[in-house]
Amino acid sequence: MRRTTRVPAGGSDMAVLTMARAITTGLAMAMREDPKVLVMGEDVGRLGGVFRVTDGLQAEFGEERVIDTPLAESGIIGTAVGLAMRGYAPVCEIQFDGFIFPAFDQITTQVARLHLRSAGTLAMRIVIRVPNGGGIGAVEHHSESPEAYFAHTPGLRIVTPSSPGDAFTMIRQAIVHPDPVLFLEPKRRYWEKAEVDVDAPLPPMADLFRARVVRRGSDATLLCWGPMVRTCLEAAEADTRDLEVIDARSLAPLDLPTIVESVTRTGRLLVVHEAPVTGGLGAEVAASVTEACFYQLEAPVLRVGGFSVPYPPARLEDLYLPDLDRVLEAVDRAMAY
Amino acid sequence: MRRTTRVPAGGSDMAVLTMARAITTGLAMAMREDPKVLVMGEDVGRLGGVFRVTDGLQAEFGEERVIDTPLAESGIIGTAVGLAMRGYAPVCEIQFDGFIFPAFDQITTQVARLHLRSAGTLAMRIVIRVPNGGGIGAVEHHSESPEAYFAHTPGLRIVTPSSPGDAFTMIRQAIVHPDPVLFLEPKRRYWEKAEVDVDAPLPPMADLFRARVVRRGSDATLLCWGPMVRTCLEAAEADTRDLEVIDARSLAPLDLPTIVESVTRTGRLLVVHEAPVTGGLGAEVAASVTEACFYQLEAPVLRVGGFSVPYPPARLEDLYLPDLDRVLEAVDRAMAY
Amino acid sequence: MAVDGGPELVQLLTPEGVLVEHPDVALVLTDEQWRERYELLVMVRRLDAEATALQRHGELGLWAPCQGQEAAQVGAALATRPTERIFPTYREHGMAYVRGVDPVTLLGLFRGTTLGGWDPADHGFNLYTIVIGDQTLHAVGYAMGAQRDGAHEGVLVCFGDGASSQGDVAEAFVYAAVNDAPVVFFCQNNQWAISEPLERQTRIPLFKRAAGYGFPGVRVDGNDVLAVEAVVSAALERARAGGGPTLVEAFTYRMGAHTTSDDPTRYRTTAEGEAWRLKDPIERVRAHIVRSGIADAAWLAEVEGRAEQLGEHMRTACRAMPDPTPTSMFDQVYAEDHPVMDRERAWLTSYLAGFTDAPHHAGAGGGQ
Amino acid sequence: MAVDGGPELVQLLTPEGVLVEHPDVALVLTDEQWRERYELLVMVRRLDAEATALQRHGELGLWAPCQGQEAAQVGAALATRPTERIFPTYREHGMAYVRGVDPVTLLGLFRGTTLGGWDPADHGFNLYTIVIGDQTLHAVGYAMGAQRDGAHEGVLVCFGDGASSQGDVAEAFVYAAVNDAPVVFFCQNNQWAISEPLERQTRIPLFKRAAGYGFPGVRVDGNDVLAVEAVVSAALERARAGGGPTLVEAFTYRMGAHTTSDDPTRYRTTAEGEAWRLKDPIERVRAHIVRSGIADAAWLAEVEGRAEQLGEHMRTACRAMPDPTPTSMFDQVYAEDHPVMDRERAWLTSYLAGFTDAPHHAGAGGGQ
Ligand SMILES: Cc1ncc(C[n+]2csc(CCOP(=O)(O)OP(=O)(O)O)c2C)c(N)n1
Ligand SMILES: Cc1ncc(C[n+]2csc(CCOP(=O)(O)OP(=O)(O)O)c2C)c(N)n1
Ligand SMILES: [Mg+2]
Ligand SMILES: [Mg+2]
Repeated sequence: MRRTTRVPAGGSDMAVLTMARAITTGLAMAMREDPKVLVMGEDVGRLGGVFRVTDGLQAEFGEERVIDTPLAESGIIGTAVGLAMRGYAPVCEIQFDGFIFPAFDQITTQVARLHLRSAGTLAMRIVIRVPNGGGIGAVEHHSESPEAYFAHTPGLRIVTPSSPGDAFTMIRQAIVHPDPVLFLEPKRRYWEKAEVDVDAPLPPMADLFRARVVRRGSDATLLCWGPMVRTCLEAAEADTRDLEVIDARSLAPLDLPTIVESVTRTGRLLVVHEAPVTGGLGAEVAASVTEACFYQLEAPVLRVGGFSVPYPPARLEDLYLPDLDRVLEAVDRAMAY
Repeated sequence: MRRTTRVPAGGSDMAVLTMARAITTGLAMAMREDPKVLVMGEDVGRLGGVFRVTDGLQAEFGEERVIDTPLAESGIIGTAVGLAMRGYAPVCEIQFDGFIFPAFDQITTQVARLHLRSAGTLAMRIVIRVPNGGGIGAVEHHSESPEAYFAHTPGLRIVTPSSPGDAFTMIRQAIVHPDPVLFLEPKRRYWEKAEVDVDAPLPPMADLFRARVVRRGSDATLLCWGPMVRTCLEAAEADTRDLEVIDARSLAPLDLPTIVESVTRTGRLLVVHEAPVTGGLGAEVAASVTEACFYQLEAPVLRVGGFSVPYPPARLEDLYLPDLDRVLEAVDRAMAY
Repeated sequence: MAVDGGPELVQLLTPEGVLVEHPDVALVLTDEQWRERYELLVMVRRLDAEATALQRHGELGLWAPCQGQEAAQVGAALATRPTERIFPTYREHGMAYVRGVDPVTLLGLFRGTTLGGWDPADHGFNLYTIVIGDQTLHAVGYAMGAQRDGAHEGVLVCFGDGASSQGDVAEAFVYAAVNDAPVVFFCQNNQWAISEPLERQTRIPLFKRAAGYGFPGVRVDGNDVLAVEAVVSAALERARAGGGPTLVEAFTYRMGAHTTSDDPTRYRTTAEGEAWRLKDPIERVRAHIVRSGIADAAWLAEVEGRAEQLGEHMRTACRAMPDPTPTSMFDQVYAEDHPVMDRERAWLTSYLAGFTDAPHHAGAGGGQ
Repeated sequence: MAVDGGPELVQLLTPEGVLVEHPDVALVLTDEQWRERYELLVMVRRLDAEATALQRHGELGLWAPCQGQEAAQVGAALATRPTERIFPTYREHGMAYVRGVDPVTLLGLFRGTTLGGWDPADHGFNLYTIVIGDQTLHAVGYAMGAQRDGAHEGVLVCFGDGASSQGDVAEAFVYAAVNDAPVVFFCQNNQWAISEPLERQTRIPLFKRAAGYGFPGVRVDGNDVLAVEAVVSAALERARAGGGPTLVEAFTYRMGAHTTSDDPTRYRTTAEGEAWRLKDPIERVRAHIVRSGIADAAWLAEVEGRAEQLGEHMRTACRAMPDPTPTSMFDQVYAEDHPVMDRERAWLTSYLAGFTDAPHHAGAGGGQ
């Protein structure tokens, strides 16, 4: 598991990186470019994080910029607020999705609101990185998908990459952005590799909040994000129907125009996510898109997601998580209307 | 503001009670019936709570059963979990909706899950009472409507009364119920009065999770809960169209059959709540009902709610909260399809 | 109910207005400084009374009075340098005043026209924080930032006796301790958290909490402006020099209601209030400066006149405060463009344009 | 990195296996009791090694080893009465064993077949709690219940050095202190919270934390089973008698990795491990009982044999553990009927029935 200490700097055009390493590379680049950028969290320093996403950063940037915090999540976020007030740009790691809840108060009542409360004078330039979702056979609290809680919290932005390339670009954009950004990292995709252009200039900020059509199709649209993008692409490839796949990328705000444009063409929409369906973000998508496309929809927007139960023991997770079969079963139902 | 210390016992059939007093009366009755029932929270004892809902309970039941806790919400819920493990039935008060977030971790990872984690052996017989919603001209954090967060959390039940009569019955049912129940009290309706039959026997538990058609109509259905029930009834009365009004009463689980039956008759549904529309519970209703009534709906389910911003300063709250005009404007839109 | 601060209480000016020596703590003021402190105390009390009256007249939805805590707030604020940041709760009107914040700025929050609305950088005075305890972590983070900047700055953060029970405050102690953060935790123990007496939060004096985290704790007479200034100055000096955090417990009393919505007669005795009235923070300074000839009746009357002007200013300016415009609620939620804000702002604009007369929204009602 | 517990460390049996006197703490064991303790320590180490091996062989997704902490766990558990509730973290395999919990029960959670799955009432042993610190509040609440029942019972709650930073743990201290709750906070300071050394959580010894909350704190040699039992017994006795909470810091060491997913070579030296190996909790007991003739080679071999049987039992039973049935995930989310559970259960049943072969779900993968 040991890797070299120093994070690859720019120089070579293309590098084959895992998603984890792509984020590391983006973080290192952001830290080199802006001395105000800090990394903080549990075990992010010497260990490099339990997923090694911050590996090498403390060696390069020192303990003052890569901070192993006490074991207290509210403290991580609360002190990050203070650092942001002082002009720093902390990138906080919450070790696992299930451990963000002790910080829920600081995130919802402080991080999300201080810009407004200060009449626009305070910038909450904070990124909260969260290894997100299931599929790695972990014990309880290590496989949650809490995005709906935060998407219902005005003042926050939420983005989530599905590929190493996006991960590399999006983490850098999130760090530059003046608003607080929740950055959800699909942990089961950490080890997937792809070519990443580490020299490409940072795209315009608006791109961060744009969904991407990752596969064109005409029979139905699959909207997904993070870990489910690969699942949906595999489902689309395996199926005889011509399925369009959209990677939402930004969950707050949602890029409705891109989704609506697609649904206008396909007439059918399925939203696929890992979180429990009840009250999940799929509901928001369904409600908004149905309002926008009432006469275009040939079937109700169907939601494919986790069941409405706490994330089950690992031996059941492959049944709990939407997979190729579950996605296609829902496509069958949508097509039957 | 002083009231008599002793809470009215049964005896007279009908009493005219405010909603606040109806809850007090229900609490007192539950405490008399079951010595395991405790009341705990900040200022619930000598003061009787900032809304006086627990007024007189400490005088009647003593400090061991009506506990003024330290100022720490995670502590309130966390110790309630332990008390429940020991066979007690704590009724916790969170002083205002905006102060539930420090307890978010204990609620979502412990209260909601311990029954399951213990393979059904532990009963989490906990009621969490929360004065809820806006409309009283309060300062920040005193007017939140956090129901969607909890409705997305498997393992919890959420109910909310809209009248003194329901408040009286539902608090008693919630206390008897073996599952954890979030009991949302529409604070701006605390002072509204109605006759309450304080001698009526407790209805079957299933009733707690049933929606109620509070006004029959044929043109469109307004689904609402808590503080919005009165608003919707007033809108329906003021309008020439024949509007049906349903009080959801239970937010988790939602009583979908009652809603679907109504929509099947009216063909149009509006969901009205105070929380921000984006990611609110209205989205879940819209998604579920659209799936169930795709061919019956003559218009998309429209959501009328708070704007997708933090609850604004009090001088703007009447604009922020759905009112008669906002509800009817949405009915106009629904009828225009 | 505690009235006596016990043997560890640091006091330099007795309730009778007599200067006393303390083995570890000392502060000598010039006559001018004594007058300045007296005037500040009087102005703060007046500010507070005026706001309470404005609430009674329906101009504010709520007010959280600081009566009784003027010395704690004035003394601590004076101990800071103007460049050093203060993190208040919702009751630090006295600190705001010392920092030069126009009291009218504070009123917006209580009138319901803003959620705070000032720029912390303007007077080095952070926004009021209502969720109990949250600001203690912000202050520690800010102090960690000061360390990284190489600034020899201290940070002052306020919280109450009730707040001492919150997990966030404990986490702030941990983060401050392990980072040697230059922060002074200033706890105004006013004996009550709404209706709950100190005994519901702790069994031992609060200043002792610090020892459990490895930094010093001091209990100071919170009604003694001199002692508070001296103790907080020393703590800040230590912080600036890299000595890390200190907890200062200012032993004081909330003379009034928790807020204007509260009715303290339900939970505490008038005898207690009487006992504390004898320790009034202003009376003792007046006694001292009059007795020692630092101030005469004419000057005292001048101060009253200036206090009256402040009240007048607040009344006029409060009544003149405009309601926020409807779409302002969308304007500063995000720092950059946001499609949902655009959509909802546009909707509300056209919705409101559809009314021939004003839509039926009234002003602010009650509140807690 | 701390290896030496300092002057306040309570020790009764040295690493060399020599009994020593302590001015305040004493415990005399019979030969039988010595043998019992030795055997428990050996069994727990074996249990732990076996589970670690099962993880390596792919039978478990994860394991959190307790090697090095056997004396702390066995000693503390023995100090409790069987009717008294223990609230563990996720590493208290030794306490579970003392309480008679079949180790196989624990494996379900790590194998991914359950989320815990046992009844706390069965052995007075609460469920493992993974979210750091949460269980401390549960224990305090439970103890408050015991008070209300008039039961003279103590409660033992475990947490780690890292957990000491969590706000919930501080709140548990507050609630316990103001209620005089009969709870013993048992902190196994194993020097590390994953990769973070104690210095990232506190600047002073952890047992001193208690003083800030007004109750006693003791540091005990966590590798000395006798001292731990003695200290925890005294603390529980105090709790039962109405004396309120105590914090016991067991100064020990996590000999292994944080979990089987962890690689401690990334963050700590082998020298540190070597230093701690000299303080091994089992070796010192063996030295004592052999030297003093309490046990002979034959008996030690018998114990090894029983440990081997335990390993065998775990291997066999673990491999035989069935996967949960698909719809079991809906069965105990609520105690009473729930329409969403019914709907989703029905859907899953019919969905699965639609497959001619088994749906393609594999077993558990990695984990942290
Ligand atoms: C997290 C949270 N819980 C509850 C409240 C409601 N509340 C407002 S002030 C207060 C008491 C605060 O007491 P203390 O900390 O002593 O400060 P004081 O008001 O006495 O200045 C309470 C319970 C709150 N604002 N935040
Ligand atoms: C709230 C929370 N944050 C983070 C984690 C991840 N995590 C699991 S164990 C651990 C370290 C715990 O250290 P300590 O309390 O010393 O106990 P030990 O593991 O050493 O027994 C961390 C950070 C968690 N389980 N819960
Ligand atoms: Mg107070
Ligand atoms: Mg540890």
